[in-house]
Amino acid sequence: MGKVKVLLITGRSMRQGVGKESGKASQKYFESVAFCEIHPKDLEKLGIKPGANVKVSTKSGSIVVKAMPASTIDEEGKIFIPYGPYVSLLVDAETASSGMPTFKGLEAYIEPALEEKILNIEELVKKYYRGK
Amino acid sequence: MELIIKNGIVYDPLNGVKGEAMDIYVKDGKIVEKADGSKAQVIDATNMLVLPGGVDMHTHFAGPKVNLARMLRPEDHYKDPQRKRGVRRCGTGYSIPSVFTTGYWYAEMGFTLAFEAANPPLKMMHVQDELNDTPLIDKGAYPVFGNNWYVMESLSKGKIEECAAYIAWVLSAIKGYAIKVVDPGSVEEWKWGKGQIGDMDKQVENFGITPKEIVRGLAKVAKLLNLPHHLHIHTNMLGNPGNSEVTLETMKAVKDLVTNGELLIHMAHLQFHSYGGKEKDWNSFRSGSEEIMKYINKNPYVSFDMGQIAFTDTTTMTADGPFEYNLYEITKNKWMNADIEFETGSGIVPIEYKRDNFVHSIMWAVGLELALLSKDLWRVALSTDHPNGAPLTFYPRVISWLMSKKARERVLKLIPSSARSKTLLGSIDREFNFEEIAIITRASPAKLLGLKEKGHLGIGADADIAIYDINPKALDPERDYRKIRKAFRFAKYTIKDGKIVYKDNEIIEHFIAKTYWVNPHIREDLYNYINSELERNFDKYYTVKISNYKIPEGYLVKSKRIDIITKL
Amino acid sequence: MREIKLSLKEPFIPPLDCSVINTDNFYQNSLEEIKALKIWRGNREVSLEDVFSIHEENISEQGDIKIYIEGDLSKARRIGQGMSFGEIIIKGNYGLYLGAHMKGGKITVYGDCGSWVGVEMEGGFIEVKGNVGDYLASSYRGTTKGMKGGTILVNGNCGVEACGWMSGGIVKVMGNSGIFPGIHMKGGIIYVKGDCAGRAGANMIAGRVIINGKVDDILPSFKIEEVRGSVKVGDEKIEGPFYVFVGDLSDEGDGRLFVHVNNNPHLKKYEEYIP
Amino acid sequence: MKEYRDILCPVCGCLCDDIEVNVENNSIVKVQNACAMGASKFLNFSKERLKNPLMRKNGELVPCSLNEAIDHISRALVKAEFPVIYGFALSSCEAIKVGIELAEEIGAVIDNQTTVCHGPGVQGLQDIGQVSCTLGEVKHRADLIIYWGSNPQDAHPRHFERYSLLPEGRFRGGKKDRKLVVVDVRKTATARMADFYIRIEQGKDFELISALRALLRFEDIEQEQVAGIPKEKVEELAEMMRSCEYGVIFFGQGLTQTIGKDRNGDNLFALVRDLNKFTKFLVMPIRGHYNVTGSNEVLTWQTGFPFGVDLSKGYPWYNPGDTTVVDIFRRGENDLTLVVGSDPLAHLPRRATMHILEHPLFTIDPSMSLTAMASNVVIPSAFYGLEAEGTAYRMDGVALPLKKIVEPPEGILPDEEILRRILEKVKEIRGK
Repeated sequence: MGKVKVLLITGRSMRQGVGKESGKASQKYFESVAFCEIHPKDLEKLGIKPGANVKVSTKSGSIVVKAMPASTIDEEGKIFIPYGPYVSLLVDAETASSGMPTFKGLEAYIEPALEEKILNIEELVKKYYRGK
Repeated sequence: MELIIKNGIVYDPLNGVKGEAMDIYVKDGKIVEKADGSKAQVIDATNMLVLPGGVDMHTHFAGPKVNLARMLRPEDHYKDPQRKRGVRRCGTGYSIPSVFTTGYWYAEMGFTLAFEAANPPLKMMHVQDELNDTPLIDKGAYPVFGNNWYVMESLSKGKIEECAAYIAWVLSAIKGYAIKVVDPGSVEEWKWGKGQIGDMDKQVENFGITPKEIVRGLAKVAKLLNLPHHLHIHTNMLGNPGNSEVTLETMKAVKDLVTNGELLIHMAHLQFHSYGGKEKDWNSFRSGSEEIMKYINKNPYVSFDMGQIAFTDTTTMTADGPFEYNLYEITKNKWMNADIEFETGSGIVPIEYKRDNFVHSIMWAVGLELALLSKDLWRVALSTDHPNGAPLTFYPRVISWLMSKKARERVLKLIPSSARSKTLLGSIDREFNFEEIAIITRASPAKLLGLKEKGHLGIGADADIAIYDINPKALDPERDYRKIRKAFRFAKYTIKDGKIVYKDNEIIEHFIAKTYWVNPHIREDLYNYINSELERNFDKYYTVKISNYKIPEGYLVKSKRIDIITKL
Repeated sequence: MREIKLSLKEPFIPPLDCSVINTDNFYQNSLEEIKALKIWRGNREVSLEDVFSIHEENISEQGDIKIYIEGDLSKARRIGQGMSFGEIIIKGNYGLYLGAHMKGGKITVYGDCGSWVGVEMEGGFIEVKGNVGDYLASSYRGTTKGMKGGTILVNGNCGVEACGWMSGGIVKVMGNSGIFPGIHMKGGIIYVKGDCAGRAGANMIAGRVIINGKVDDILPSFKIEEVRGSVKVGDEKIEGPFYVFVGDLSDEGDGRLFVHVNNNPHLKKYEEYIP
Repeated sequence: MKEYRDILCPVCGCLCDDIEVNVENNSIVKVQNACAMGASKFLNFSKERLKNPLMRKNGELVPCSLNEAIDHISRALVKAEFPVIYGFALSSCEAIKVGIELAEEIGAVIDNQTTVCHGPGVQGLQDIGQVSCTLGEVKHRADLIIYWGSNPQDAHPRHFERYSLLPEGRFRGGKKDRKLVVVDVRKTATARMADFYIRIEQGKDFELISALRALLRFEDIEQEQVAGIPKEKVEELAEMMRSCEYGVIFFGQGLTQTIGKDRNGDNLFALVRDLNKFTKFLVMPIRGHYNVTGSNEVLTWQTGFPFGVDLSKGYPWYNPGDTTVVDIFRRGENDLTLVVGSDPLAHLPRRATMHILEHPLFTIDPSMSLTAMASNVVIPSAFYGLEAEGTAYRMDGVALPLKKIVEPPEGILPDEEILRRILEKVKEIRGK
């Protein structure tokens, strides 16, 4: 148990692509972006099972998402979260004057967050963007 | 709306007017015999030069490769920002101006018609998009066919009619104006990484046809289709030492097809094809203009545009993919390539023509020599092959070089003496007068394009008129070449479709003028045959559907369709 | 000597294009004319006076011109653009394009600067007491002409792509450098006293990139040439020893990359390749 | 029931134009030929959508009239000193033109999604150039296909089938005649199909490209490993590239969003350029949204620059890092944001976008997005390619016609018309 240091990769996935076409407020979209692919060995290190909630943190922020078994991550020490509002909380806004933030290869930490809830999209907007 | 241009000094070569002070009447966008003086707007053009609107028959200003060049070169734009002012939209130059700026620059120079010279049919919707956005000039586009699979296959089987029907189908489907050929055969081979074909009798790999056969076949097709403009060709070996032989061979290849003294072949940007010397030996590079012009002067079936260069930083762009690769190898500048499935290719390389460069300075002389050695200016058009030889804003400079030996000598003095000795220019005394300038910038290109309402100021012509603030009677172009330059760069008035669009350094109207295209009518059985062949095979050839390849006439903001009765 | 002092009246939201603030321009104008100079605040043209309070002091016959500017200038751009003489002193953090196309004179910033310091600079001297952003002494997009001449001294760190397309002049960074110092370099020298994040000298054709601190790795397109005792940066001699690499071979380059031996024991593996 | 053929799919940059759609009672009941993403859009687009303009009053978004919304936005635009207009990758070229005119009129920065997808590739192109082609060329000729940091099986599901690996071309008979190489940090669905999968160390693309380029110049590599790959394998890849007849690299955001960014594209284009000494080799970015290419094209032909264009001073200026949205947002320089068919709150770093909430934020979008949820005014728009026609550009620059196959809900206009009304209103206000 404890934190594991990883490289965070973000990108497209078919589910996210299908999910976004169903509408950003849809459950399908939520399910397609609020998760994190983790290598089985890293799950083991964290002492958690697939489906558990994990907290992912970078120097820019942290967010709780669902841990999923890896389908594309083929080595430990790497995690994948699809493009979307969850990973956007973790991405650095610096672009090295290129206009492009670094979406791939962010230094991140994962830790179990079994007690914490995953925000839905509306809650996320309220908490981070347009809180009343 | 009516307009009277009073007392200008008019040159209208097509109607034999040579510097007479006269009035011109305009009504509803046309030139008329008389207008109602009480209602008309009057421009006092006393002591001013009045010409028909300028016609640019070979320029690259819109479409996929032009836009790729724009994208490639932010540095070209940084140095030439164009501010928004009144109706004038903002934009950028310098050698690849944005669309609004292109239209304004033509208008500033008194040009009212320009033909985009090389376009892949598959990307013609992009071309039409940009033409739809280019203000104040009439325009049209030449799709390229010289490396098209259907063309090569039908011609290799000797099926001229089928090839003609196919081209008629394409021109009509995508709204093109003429048949353009670029480096026949070579571009297909370039798609396998091979270089330009210099042997006109060599078979193109996989297609069993030679470049010469492609040229001959397409010249026949243009005749069969009765197209208003004859075959427009950028022949093989562009830019290479000793290429004048290939150029002569290309012209000779179609000579026997002349039946009635007609024009048969237009040699595009001839400067780039008129070099002496030995292939690949740049030290042997010399002007080949004399032999080229000897042939053209004797053979009235050939016309050409100059492809003049000027010493500046500009951008080369052509469907001639293998040539651009060569140019990259020579300059090591940045290089774009864009091959187009089934049809053609293209490449882009920026270049700076330098006065102290042996090759560049000879190229500069060659372009001027071609025009100055011509005995029939009705087969010559001024061009810089914008922006290949120089940006279009250099036309006034080219005019001044043609009109003033002194202006030429100033440059000749500055080029390397080793280069000077490889040219004829120093020995040519000819200086064009205003009538001759009016021919090569207006009357001749309009005639070569087969546009009867363009390039002149006779009754019924389109009211496209340029008024320049110089008095041809009081000016000595030899001495005052700088005034010539200035006057032709910024007209006093430019009138398009009877409206004053530019006056005293201000763009005062922004509208989209006509887009010309041809609609050749062919026999129904032939049309049906081609249509079903294409429908059957389109998915094999292309990655788009045939219905999405066609462009409806309504897509053009202002369509000018020319229906043609063909020989098919 | 004219001394003109500008202090920022209040913070602002949009970027401020200050290209008129340069010594050549001020020198030709009276104080009243200077106050009336137009600058761009976002999409509005306002007078210099609207944004800065402006004073002129200490006029003597000798010397030329000094401009003092103070305030939070982190959204200001293009101060000292194209200047050819005199001096500008900025107290506070500063934004983008400091001394762009500068030809001569001196600019000193007591604070941090953003990106494109000395972009396409031709001559003169820039000193930044704090850190600078990316593209130090570099070029604009698509332009293959970076800094041509002059000297830049950065007391702090620099960001990525310092000295891109540089062809002449000297740049010294006393702190650390981001990735790609000397990218596409064609001449000139960059000296980084601290560490470099990597990819030093990428695509360089000629010139020198000198890293005194630690470098994680050398690009595979460089090959080692020798170990040298010291290297010169202008008239300053930097003591080594240095590994000297030649590159970038992927561009048939003949640039030199100097990396300090003592601070990079992990590069010892290269010694076996020394010809 | 109406049956439509040759319909364009308005989802990804593949812009497949062979979709068949059945429409009954103004509703799509059947879709053929589309991938899962496309089918999802055709069948679901009308479900979660906005039907009314919304305006924030007392902290809540409440319905308002279209005129009220346009009036509010226009007044704010006129007042703004540094507005940003962002989006357009899911719009038509005709709408983009109006967007540019509006930006010019009010002195705004106009940027599109290129900035966070293939912007770095464009910057690389501006240094080196790019050897490229249309997709049909690949279909007819390619015998070596490399996907580098791109995963079409997930993001462009029909890319293999229509354009690269599988189609039968004139000179190649499909998969049997082609070799597939995938360079990625993850074993993606695409990588699983590869004949040669190269798992590259995250963030080391530049090193691998440099090594390949040096090998092409017959230099030796003085390292045992490059980018986590044994030297022998790198040499094998170089040889494969050099000896193919016709190679093509499709690169994706694995390259553009990784450390090195524009220089990764720069070096990759140089690699492909160099390969043309030996054989024919080309490179093409795999573009994401269906008309992100079109938004580059239109912006380029009207202003000279493809994205991140600052028109605040009355002429176009471009410099990514200065004039791009993430940087402007992060520095907190803009005092108004107008979003057209994009969702920056969902996809841009929060550390940048949090600043735009301090100022007016307006969204034009067919459906509810995160950005719309947080906006001051939201105007619903019609879906291009479904409810409105227009032009879009495929990833290789082929322009194609988006078609209208169903009627939009009552009162819902396409972006082009909404923007035109805003432009007219802005002109009217300024005229006074």
